[in-house]
Amino acid sequence: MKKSLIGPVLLLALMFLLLGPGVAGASQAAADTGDTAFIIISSALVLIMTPGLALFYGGMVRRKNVLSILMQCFIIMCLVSVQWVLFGYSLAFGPDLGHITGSLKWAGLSGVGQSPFPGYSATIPHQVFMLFQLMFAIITAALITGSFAERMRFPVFLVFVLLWTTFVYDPLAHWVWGIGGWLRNLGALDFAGGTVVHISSGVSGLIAALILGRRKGYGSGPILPHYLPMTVLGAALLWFGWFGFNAGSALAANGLAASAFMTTNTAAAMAALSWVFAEWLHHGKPTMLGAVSGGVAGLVAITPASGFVGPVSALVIGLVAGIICYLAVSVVKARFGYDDSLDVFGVHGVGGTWGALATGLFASTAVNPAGANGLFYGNPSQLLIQLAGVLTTWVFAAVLTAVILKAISLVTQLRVSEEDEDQGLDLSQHGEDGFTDLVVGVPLTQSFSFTEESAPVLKESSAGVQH
Amino acid sequence: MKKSLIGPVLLLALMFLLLGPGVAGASQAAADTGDTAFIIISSALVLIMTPGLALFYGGMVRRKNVLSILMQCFIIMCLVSVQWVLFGYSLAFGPDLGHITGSLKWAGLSGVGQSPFPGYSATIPHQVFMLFQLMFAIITAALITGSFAERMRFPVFLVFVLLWTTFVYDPLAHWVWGIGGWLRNLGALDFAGGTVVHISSGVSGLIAALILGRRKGYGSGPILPHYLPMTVLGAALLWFGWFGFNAGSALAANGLAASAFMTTNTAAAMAALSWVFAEWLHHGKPTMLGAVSGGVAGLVAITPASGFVGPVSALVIGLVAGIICYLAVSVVKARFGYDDSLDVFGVHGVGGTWGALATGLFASTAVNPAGANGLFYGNPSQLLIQLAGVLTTWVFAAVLTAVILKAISLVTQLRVSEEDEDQGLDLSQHGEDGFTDLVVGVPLTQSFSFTEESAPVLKESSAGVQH
Amino acid sequence: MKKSLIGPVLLLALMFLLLGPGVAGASQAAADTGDTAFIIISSALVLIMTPGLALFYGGMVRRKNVLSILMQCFIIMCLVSVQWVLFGYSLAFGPDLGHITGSLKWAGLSGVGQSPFPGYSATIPHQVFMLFQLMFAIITAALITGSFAERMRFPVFLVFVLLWTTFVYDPLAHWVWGIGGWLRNLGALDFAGGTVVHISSGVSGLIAALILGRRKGYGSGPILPHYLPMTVLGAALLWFGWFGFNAGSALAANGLAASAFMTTNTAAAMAALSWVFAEWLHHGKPTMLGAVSGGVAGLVAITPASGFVGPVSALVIGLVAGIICYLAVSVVKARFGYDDSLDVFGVHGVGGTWGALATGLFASTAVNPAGANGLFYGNPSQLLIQLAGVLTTWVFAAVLTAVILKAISLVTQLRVSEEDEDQGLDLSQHGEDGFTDLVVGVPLTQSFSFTEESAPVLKESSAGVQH
Amino acid sequence: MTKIECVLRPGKLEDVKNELGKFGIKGMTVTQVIGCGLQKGYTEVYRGAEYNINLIPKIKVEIVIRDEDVDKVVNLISKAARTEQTGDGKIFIYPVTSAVRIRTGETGNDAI
Amino acid sequence: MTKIECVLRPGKLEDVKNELGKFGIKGMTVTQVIGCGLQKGYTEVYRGAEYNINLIPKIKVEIVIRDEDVDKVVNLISKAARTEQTGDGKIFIYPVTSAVRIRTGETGNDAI
Amino acid sequence: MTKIECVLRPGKLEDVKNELGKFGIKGMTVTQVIGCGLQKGYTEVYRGAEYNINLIPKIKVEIVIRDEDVDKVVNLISKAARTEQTGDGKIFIYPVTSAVRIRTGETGNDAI
Ligand SMILES: Nc1ncnc2c1ncn2[C@@H]1O[C@H](COP(=O)(O)OP(=O)(O)O)[C@@H](O)[C@H]1O
Ligand SMILES: Nc1ncnc2c1ncn2[C@@H]1O[C@H](COP(=O)(O)OP(=O)(O)O)[C@@H](O)[C@H]1O
Ligand SMILES: Nc1ncnc2c1ncn2[C@@H]1O[C@H](COP(=O)(O)OP(=O)(O)O)[C@@H](O)[C@H]1O
Repeated sequence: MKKSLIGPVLLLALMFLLLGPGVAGASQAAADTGDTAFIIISSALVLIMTPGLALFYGGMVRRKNVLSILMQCFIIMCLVSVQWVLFGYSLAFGPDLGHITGSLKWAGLSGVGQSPFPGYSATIPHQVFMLFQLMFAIITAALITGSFAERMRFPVFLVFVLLWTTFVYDPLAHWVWGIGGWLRNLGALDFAGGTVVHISSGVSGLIAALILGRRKGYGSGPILPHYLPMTVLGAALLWFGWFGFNAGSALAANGLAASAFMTTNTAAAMAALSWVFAEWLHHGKPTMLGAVSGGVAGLVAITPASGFVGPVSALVIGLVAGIICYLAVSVVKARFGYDDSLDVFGVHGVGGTWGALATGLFASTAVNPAGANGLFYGNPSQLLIQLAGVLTTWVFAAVLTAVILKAISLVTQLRVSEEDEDQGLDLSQHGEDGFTDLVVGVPLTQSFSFTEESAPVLKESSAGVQH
Repeated sequence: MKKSLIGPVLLLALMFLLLGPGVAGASQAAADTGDTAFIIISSALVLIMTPGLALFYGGMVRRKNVLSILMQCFIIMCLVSVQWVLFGYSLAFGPDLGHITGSLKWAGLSGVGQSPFPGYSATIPHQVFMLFQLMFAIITAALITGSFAERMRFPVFLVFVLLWTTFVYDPLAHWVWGIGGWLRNLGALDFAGGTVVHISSGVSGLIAALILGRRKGYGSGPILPHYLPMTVLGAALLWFGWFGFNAGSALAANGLAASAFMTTNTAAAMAALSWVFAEWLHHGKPTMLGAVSGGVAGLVAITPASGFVGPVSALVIGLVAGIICYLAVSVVKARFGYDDSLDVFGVHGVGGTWGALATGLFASTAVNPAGANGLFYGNPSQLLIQLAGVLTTWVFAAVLTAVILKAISLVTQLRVSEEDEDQGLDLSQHGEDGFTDLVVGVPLTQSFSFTEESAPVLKESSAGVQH
Repeated sequence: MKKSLIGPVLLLALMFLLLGPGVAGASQAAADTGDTAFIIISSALVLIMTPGLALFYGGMVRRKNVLSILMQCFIIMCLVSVQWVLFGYSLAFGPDLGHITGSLKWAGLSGVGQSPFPGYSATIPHQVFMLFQLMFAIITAALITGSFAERMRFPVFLVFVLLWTTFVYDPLAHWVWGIGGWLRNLGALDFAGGTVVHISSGVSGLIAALILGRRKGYGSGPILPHYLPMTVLGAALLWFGWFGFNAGSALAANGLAASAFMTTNTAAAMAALSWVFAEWLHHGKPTMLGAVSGGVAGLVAITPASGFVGPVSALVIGLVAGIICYLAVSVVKARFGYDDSLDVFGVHGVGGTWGALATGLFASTAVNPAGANGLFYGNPSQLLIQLAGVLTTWVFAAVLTAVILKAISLVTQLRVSEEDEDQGLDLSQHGEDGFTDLVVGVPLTQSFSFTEESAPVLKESSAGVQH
Repeated sequence: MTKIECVLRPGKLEDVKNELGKFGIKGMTVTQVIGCGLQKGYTEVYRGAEYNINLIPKIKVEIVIRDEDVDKVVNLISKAARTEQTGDGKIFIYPVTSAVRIRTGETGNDAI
Repeated sequence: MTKIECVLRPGKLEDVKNELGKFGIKGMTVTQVIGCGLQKGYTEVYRGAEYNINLIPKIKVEIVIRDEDVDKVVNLISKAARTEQTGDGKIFIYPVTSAVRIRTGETGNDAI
Repeated sequence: MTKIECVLRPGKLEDVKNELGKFGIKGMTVTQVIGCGLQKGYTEVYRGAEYNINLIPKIKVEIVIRDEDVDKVVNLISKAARTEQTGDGKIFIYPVTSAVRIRTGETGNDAI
């Protein structure tokens, strides 16, 4: 295990070499306090989505793996935060190099100061824009973890995330949102990240699931969620945070933000209902997991469209999202037999693709004059542009993910050993048990013994017990 | 079970018939960014109250019913969101018809755009006002679920919620807050929904509990909360979200919002203390459930008064709320023997009534010049107006709820069968178990088998397991 | 038990004697809506930190004590809220008396109105400033509970908290942040509470742990967390709320708030990574508890520095915080043998001290012109000032905490009895079980019986069960 | 001495306990178990797939009693636990060699 | 009648259950237990201290069967549960005095 | 062979386990149970109503040992588990027909 540390430590060291002075200049041009307040808080809302996702996923894995999935999401929060400050933001949003990537000019946040950078947002401090975007980078990487849940080695996971976020997310964000990015220049509409966030994570998840292979026992018997109330709590935090995600993408506290909030809520609600009814008709019961999965599917699908469509379009987008994502996870997955553990592809890949295309159908300049009209508003070419964006993202994410994982697999094994998988990743990877003293029921703490040297010194004098 | 789908599906279809084009016009008149930011975020805060309530309730039911109550709250979020966009908002806040209801002119949000509608709020986009109000409609319906927890059939629940929100909540909201509403014209003060939200849900809950009858086993032995930490988490989210509820009701980020925030926090804190001390004196122990129940009782009681009273009045309102709600749930409920499962009436009905009347006692124009003085500030007539509002709401909510439930009971059975109640609603209504693999302790997943056709195809070629 | 009520009740009564009329005047001078929105929401974010902390702690104690720690944190929310409105805010921020404390002029919030008080914040209502500060007072007291978890009697706890917050927190806040406070006059930098919040609670916790003595069984066997996912959820809420804590301390939605948000997130992320890697190298496993503990350590350390340093400094502060706090809880604590149950001292005492000193190293007027330069920016004297602040806080908090606890111990016993400790504080102090029907597994509710007189009356007529 | 071990429906524990109490038996030990037999399991749904679950929650009650009480106790439990639906459970009867009350060291019939 | 009580690795429950089913045995009662023996425990880490845990999760299966089936059933369980690593578990065999099916009142071999 | 089944206070498990270990007994199986007897239950409060709970958490330890060790082991457990307060628990002793170690197929005294 200790050997496996060398990789991550070297990477960390490398990251530090890039450290510039990075003191950001004090405020010169004034930002709008309302917009600033809104985007700061929106950033916090998007941040809470990642723990929300961790819980959403955590409830769905087996008891013995709950900490491993929480840990992966939590560590992504940390790893991507550091990467972003060091060089990630610069790669994604820094001065353009050939329409493909940002340069390293803004590494260590040098030049990313307290005053607005009008190219991205004239009314909020540049650092606020940077932070808001950071939260997107975090959640995107975290989404993928659901696909290879319950079987990836933790050191491999660390390396994978660092490479993926650097070589997949950062360029993709640049293409779609960075000044000079080629998809942005093409006119592709992606209000809050249908391609960048959801398609990229969904497709990468599918590839990762295929490369890692199925969990032991998958197919011979169901692998059921260990604690659904945790999943519901996670879904609630996701829904809550998604308002920051979508409405915040207006980058101002204005009517457009309101409209994005409204379409987000509407599509999520409609998709939850349509998933539940689809399942009810198909299998005889309306399930809680169906309701929250549908809600997430709707949130995914509306993401790229949220700032371009009206309420009725949002209803239709949600309605369709709930149904097709349900079919993707229930019928398609069973048909093909891949083990995308927590349905990252079925929900984010499929939902994100539908949302990106739906933007090309339902977008209307009556909602957002800065956008474009879609097919149903007389502009069929927008659908083609959207399709281009979708296909590019599919191919790019799939190929790069495969390359990264195959590269890592040349150096070390991707999966935990069979015994470790049996024992669970919590104990085997992290030396912890999520439920000590809770489930096994016996006060197990009474049955442990300290390993030498880690027992506390007990001098009655210094800390005398009263009785 | 499949037959029972016909009702909901028809209703859904009906809802879609009302679909107008609904594209909202782009921003014309500018809103204030600070106020807009505040109310957008407040809306998100109020939204999170409903999952908070779900957890608050979820911890209090028995293990076998935890998903059913989470599901009910979650589905209400979805159902009411869709209803509101389609016609609910229009009924409640649309152009007045005879002081009794809004018209359907704003159905599908037509005309509800990105610019402010000064009649309700001059400084925020109309859609933000609409969204903020939506969250109130959601939480109100969700509150009722606590009263009939652990025994209502899910299809019946769906129909009940849709009818209740349409025929009870929407008109009531119109009366009190809608332009032209008769209680508003009368001068009734209800800052954030004491009557509309809490009395209406509390009284309706009592009626529903009476009509449905007691849970099996109620009275012969206690029915205890299965997991109080979940209830505490829920209460925390409620308290957190309530700041959006009450402070946000100022509809601007100003001194009045600050004052409402302060009274909200103060009354909640005081009520939690007074409930705990009342219980301590009465039964010998200060309980966690008492503390959170008291906190909620205080939040309920201050709701109508929050924007009209000062800190000392808030303390008194909270102090009294904690004591009388404690007595309502411990003494009164036992005396009368109704089974209001999670004390919706005892907390929201009683607390809301006290709050609405207390507004008539403690309101002061020194706090809010747009309000009125109460009895203690020399204006006894305000108390009478408040009383009128309270009585009307009691009668209206009680009668309509009874009518709706009796009507449904003509078509189908309201309660689950006795066996289903024994087995628990999670399995019987939703085919799910909240705690698979957690509580029964054995990795039960090993003891399942797929029903035909739902087993995944396992072609080693397409998704080869590595070992 | 009933006898033990007399103390708290008398104190409560005393508090009410101080009640003034306390109606705050309506808005005169206009505040900035953006700043107001930001600080109102930030206050809500800081409030949610206390339940977050409750869960963070709650997951770490044994099953039988989970409610007791949740209860302590929740009751602190209530008790301090009431104390603050009655006289706490006045003591801390009211008109200065001899640079040592505020006067009682603002007791009952008299004079604390809806318009700004420019001495503290020119652009937000005075009440918003008061509320924001209240949340700090709450969380500080709550932090201490981790040190004496699982063994303090509840009535003693109530008295301790009231005295501690009045005689330790309020003066300390006055010294550092109050107009006229002597540490503020000295030029000590503490952006968001490194000394006032973290050192004070950490050191007080250490003293309390020493005075109360070790938990039964401590040292003879490990006392393990009962449910780590709860701890992770708590950590997530802490991180989320900390944005309000640190960024909100700019008291405006501006570039400085953005900068503080950025340093907060960066330091937390870096510290989580450094703790995990330190543990990994030291003990062979990267743990979930290590990751969240490191995150909190980073948040603690950056708190005083957050508004004065740039991103690279934040990385270094976090990096060091993760390592030294890890060593404090794993090596130092074992060496000395004190039982600081949940490592309040190791994380908040040590992390806070490092943060306060680091502010003297890394502060830069390029980030915040209203601050000062630190040692690395050519101003060594700032480090000395910081050291003065740190030492004062250590001594003051330690001495006062010892005095308060010793004083209480003259009147009554601090600890629960040995049997009560065995049974768990949930049952012995609060008469409740966190997991009825969840863990013991049997539907225990079937095996209870009502004590006389608390059974509900069951008249079939009034609430007829349908079947 | 004899051990009576019965596997019951969870909802019947209270009834059985009450009947035993009336008979004068206070001591018993209860375990949560799952079991299968003739009783049909139930169906769960997970993301569009259905599963049959055939291990059903039950309660196991163990009481050690004097040999002379066996018939009466078995009878009494049978009656209290019966619903006449499959899944009512079983009573198994085992020989016990000896018993000790830890607190006092008493053995045999005095211990139970 | 005889009671077969076996302590198994949790992952082996399904295999054992299937084998018993094939043999015609449907009734069984399952309990979650923890146990120790020759099998090594595992290590947990808590804030920089390591702990050895030696009570390991196991599954206990109890089946009451006719005396004539005992050998076959023991054999069958042994085979199904064996991995040849320490920790495979034990089978214990006890005499049963009698059995009652609560639903019908049947006793003896008819009851199981 | 003989089975010793003891119902203990949860806090005594470690002491008993240690004593057994010293005596040379490593193998045991532990179950979480609830029980009632002479020990008084406790009171819970729920929204202003009080409830007596009389099923109290206990730990059941099962060890199968050679017949010759029975007396010593019973003695040893008694001592280790005793607090002299009601609720200390019971030790029950049962005959065992046979035992099998699944891993190796060994039977009888070799298996335990
Ligand atoms: N042969 C057996 N050995 C052990 N336990 C059994 C046996 N047969 C049944 N049981 C237990 O009794 C319970 C009820 O048995 P079942 O056959 O479902 O209903 P019934 O007793 O009405 O025929 C089962 O769930 C199982 O726990
Ligand atoms: N003497 C015994 N009495 C009761 N249970 C035992 C005994 N010996 C072993 N067990 C149970 O069998 C399980 C497996 O035993 P162990 O010695 O670890 O492996 P193996 O059976 O392969 O030698 C233990 O965890 C314990 O639950
Ligand atoms: N006759 C019995 N059969 C089975 N278990 C028993 C019996 N009597 C007592 N027990 C178990 O022993 C535990 C302790 O017994 P109790 O009578 O409370 O205390 P003591 O053993 O000190 O007299 C009970 O909780 C129960 O689990």
